[in-house]
Amino acid sequence: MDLFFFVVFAVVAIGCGISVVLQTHPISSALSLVGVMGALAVLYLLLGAEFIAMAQVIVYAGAIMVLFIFVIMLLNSGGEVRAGRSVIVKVLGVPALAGFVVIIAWVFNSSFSELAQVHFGGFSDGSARSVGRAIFGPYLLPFEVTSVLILVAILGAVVLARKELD
Amino acid sequence: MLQGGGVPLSWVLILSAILFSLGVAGFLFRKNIITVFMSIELMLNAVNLSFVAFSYKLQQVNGHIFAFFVMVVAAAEAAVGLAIILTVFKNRSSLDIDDVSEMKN
Amino acid sequence: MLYLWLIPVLPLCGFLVNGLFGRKLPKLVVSSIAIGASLLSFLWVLYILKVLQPLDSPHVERYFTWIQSGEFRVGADFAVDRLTAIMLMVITGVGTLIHIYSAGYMDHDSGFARYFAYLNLFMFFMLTLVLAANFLVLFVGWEGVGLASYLLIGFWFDKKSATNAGNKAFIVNRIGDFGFSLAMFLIVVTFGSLDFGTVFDAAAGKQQGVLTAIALLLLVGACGKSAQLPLYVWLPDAMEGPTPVSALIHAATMVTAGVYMVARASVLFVHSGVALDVVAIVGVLTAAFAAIIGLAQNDIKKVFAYSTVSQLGYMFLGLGSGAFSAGIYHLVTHAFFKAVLFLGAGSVIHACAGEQDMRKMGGLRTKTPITFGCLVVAGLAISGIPPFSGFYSKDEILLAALHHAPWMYVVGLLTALLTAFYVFRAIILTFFGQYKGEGHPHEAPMSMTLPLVVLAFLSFAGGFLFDVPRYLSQFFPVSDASGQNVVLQIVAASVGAIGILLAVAFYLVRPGIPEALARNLGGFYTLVYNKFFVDEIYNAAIIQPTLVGSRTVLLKGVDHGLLDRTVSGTADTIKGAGEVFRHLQSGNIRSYATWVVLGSVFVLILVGIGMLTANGVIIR
Amino acid sequence: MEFYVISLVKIAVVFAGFMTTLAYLQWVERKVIAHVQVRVGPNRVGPHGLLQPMADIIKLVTKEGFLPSHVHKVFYLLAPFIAVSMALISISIIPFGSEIKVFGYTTWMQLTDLNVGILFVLAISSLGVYGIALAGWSSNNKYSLLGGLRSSAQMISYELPLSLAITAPLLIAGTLSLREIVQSQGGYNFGFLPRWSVFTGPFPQIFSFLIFVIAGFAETNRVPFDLPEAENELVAGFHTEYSSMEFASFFMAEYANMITMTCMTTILFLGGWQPLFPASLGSNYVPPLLLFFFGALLLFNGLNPRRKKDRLSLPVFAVVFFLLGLLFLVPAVKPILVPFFWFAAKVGFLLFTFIWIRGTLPRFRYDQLMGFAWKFLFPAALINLLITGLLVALTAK
Repeated sequence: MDLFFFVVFAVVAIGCGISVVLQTHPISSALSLVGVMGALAVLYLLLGAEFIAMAQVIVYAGAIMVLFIFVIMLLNSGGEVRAGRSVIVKVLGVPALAGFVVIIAWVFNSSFSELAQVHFGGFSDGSARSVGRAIFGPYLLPFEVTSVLILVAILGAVVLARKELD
Repeated sequence: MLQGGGVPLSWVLILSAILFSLGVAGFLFRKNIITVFMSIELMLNAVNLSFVAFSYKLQQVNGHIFAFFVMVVAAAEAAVGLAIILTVFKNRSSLDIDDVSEMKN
Repeated sequence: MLYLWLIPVLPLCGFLVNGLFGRKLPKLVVSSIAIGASLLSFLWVLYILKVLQPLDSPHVERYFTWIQSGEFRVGADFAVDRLTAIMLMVITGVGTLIHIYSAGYMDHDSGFARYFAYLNLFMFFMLTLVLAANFLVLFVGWEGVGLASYLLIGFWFDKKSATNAGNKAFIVNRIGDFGFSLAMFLIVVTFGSLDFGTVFDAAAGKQQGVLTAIALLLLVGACGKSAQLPLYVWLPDAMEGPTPVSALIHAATMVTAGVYMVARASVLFVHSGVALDVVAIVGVLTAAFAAIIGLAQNDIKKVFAYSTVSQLGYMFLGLGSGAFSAGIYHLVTHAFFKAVLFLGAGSVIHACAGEQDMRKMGGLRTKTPITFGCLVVAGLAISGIPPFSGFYSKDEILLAALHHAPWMYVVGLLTALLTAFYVFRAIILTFFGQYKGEGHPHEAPMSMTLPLVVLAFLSFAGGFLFDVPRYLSQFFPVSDASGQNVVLQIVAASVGAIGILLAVAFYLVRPGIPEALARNLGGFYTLVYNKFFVDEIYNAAIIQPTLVGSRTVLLKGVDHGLLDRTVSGTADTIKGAGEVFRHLQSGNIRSYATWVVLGSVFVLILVGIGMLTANGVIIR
Repeated sequence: MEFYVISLVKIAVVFAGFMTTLAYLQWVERKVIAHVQVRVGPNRVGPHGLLQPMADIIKLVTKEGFLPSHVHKVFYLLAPFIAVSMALISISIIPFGSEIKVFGYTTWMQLTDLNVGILFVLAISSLGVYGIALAGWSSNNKYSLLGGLRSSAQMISYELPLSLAITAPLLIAGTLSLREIVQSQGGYNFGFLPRWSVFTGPFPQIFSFLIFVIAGFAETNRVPFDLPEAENELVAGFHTEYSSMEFASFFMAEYANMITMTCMTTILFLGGWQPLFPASLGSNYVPPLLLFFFGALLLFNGLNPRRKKDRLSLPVFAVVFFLLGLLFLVPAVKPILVPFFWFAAKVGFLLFTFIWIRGTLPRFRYDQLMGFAWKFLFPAALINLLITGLLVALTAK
């Protein structure tokens, strides 16, 4: 059962990921990305990360990607022209990536014994309660710092947006 | 090899690797700033997946925390980055990443 | 938890408030904040001591780990034992009184808020110093008081001499602090900890050489802070600061930090007998030396400064001769009467509109009666006339000195004589005869006279009110000669009396004598008058060589020759490399990304190879 | 196996009930608005227009699905689907009542209970934005685009006060599972005052209740926040181009969102299925009595009717009501129906408020809307959260 779910959603994720890269129109890429995120959220549930799964949907799909789609709609620039890429990218990029995937797959396969199996419910500590305890316990300082980061980000966004007004 | 219909952890990690390299590919091959940006988000997601997978492997919640922080950072990044993209588009009505090359002599 | 941290933090708050907003606030608010802060911490001290009765074992509070590396841990820990208790009482009590005094003294000064901010800052660091439960925290306070004293000596920074004096104090103290830090390193190496408790418990086991080294290095620090030979030179110049500062920092509290530290580390000193002797010798020499110089000074504050130095020498003598409690005892009483002397001098100067030269004063007896009375009391106290406080402590010290080494006892007696002499010389020159200066001297305001009176009373009664030696008896092993020796007491008292009488004879009855003396032993007089040319000697022997050396060797040789050449050479190399590598800088983000990817793939390949060699499995 | 069967049955029941509610909610709305505006409202199809919804559905389904030439087809067709599905999903975790026994099977009147239920609802509702945004954009029409941008901006802005308002009662309940939240609101203070989080807790959640409801209005794009379909400015907003079934699905989505929102309000603030006063004071007899009363009323009106056909229809309704009331007295079904009645009563009241306000209030201006969200609701929710958290922390054992 777990395997079935995993395979299904892994395929979905990869498919959407590919279409993120291949779609010419930003909106399509954005929606495919949302698809990836949804699939990942399900996989998180499979891995017992309820809170993270929900946060994934709320934050990524619900907030960040909506922002993206917003901007895309506002600018409403059509699909991109496929032309002129830097030589290095063309020559080295693809083989490098292929090599990357292959090698890392091999590394993982050989370094993680087959015994390490993932079952649904195999990890029950991902509830909002335990995550919260962790965040407000050992990780309190980083958490506060990120809040500062967010504040800075907000200010920056406001400033940038204000600039275009006048 | 797959007793009990379980999923080998390595598969999850490989999935995250594939997604990551897809993100890299997008970053390399796309010219539209927004798409490039989205590819970065894709990479972040892939990393999150491996975080969560490892915290399943280690039976600790810490990985989740890292994923959480990654999301927060991604949110901040998206806010600022999109604002920048907006201004860029205002200044030179184009989203082609190669047009933004004043710094290049 | 008794919130020990409140004691230092209260003044700190005062410092922050006054330092940040003082300029905006009216003077009344500023002064009341500062005074209130130190008064509150005084009350808090009282409360804590009342709770901790009878304080047989030290009360330690650990707040947080400051430094942690492996086994070695330094915490921000405070501790209170009887020794600390005494210091706390003196610092906060006298400190509060001097705060009140300052409110009157500095009233017309423009830097009112700044002054009180510094004063509170000093209180904070001093309290940290005495509360510290390990050497490092003590060192923090140690450096902090150094800073505060620097700021306050150079308080009137528009006066060149003041800033110079501040720098001098700071630099001279550096030497001492250097010794102190070396001592701390040695302690860490030897004991693996800086906590007083652990160090002192383990001290017995260590061999003598190391302990001696540690103790001597500590002594160097103490000499710097407590103005002992040969590092005393900064203290007289420190009189450039406002007089209350001289009273608080350079007489009552900070300069006694060295004494406190030696007493605190008494275990180490005792275990290495040599160090203890060195302490005694340094002390007695300083005492005599400073006293002699004090004879010939005409600046009233300078006189008292040198007497401070010599009294500190006395304390060291007490410590060195094994009577630590006696040293602390003298520390307490000295805090009282020396504070009075300085504050009195302050109000005299206040009365004479900033005049400090005694030869231009005189006849103030009628004009400033209260000051006069207080100064006389303090004078009697410092001369060791029973039953004034100075008598008891001095007597204890002399007793210990006698048992330790008779010649020290003799020198101590002579010093006592001289002390009595020059103190009363100062008093007489100031208050008797007729007024030689211009302007209309007037008694100081209430806010200044009140602390004077209180402190005067303390310096009268302090001796038999607080029997410090008995309070510390279980803390320091009382030296075998604790029994009151009537003969010695009479001797000591009479010596003081003789000194006073001499002063009266010289300057009141037959004012001709001093000039005659000065003429007869002219060479010696000039020598003394110029403070044995110590500053000049230092200047010639240390400062000039240093300057010259750094100008020639360091600047020309090392800096220009070596460093610059290396730096520019590196720069050239890098430039050359840049010429090669700048072609990677295509300015195309995605080509950069490609390089990154290639790099990571390369790393991955390495990992893979590593795994092949490690046949297969990394994580299980 | 049994589990799957039960779940399927439950799904069927809930879905059917929900769909009917949707259809009739719209009928109710038209009726209520009509009476607010002193009209009669739909009364042709069936008695009192009771069959109007059916007629509408048939009309919408049988209409030609017209696809404009200038739209982005995929997204144009995807949008209504997203909208309606996101609106319907969150029903699956809403507890309509307490645990029940049917034919020996014990189960909950709830499809499933997630222990991150609230987050789930938030996530789904935040996904609902896509439907509208896509619809607005893919219609390739400036009115639609503006409407879509507006409404998605509005929904995102109002997500924050909404979430913050949710957080406060969560602090009191101490759980994210909807079922446990409702259970935590059981019991009564002083024997009669229910422990709903509006009334009790260390800090009564009345403010967050109001904030939540207001934000709910905005989330569902209802008057006074219905700028997306501000007729006088942008025709029909994001669904200008849509017709037939697609249009219907947007319509459904709006009403489904309304119901979800009211259900959430009930669960979070009004104690879900918990009765208004304890059974010891006879709360179990409220539903039958109410039904009997209305039945009697109908009967009376039926006996001396204002219009001719009422002579027939009203007594029939009366009989139906009486039967329902009797049903409430049957001990076998009583434990099933009574909690559900209370839940439904609260939801119904809230829905009525929605409609009522639509009949009453004028529309905001866009900048006013945003200003209201960011300058008033958001800080207010924050302060409320702060106070609540403080009190909870202080009163915690």
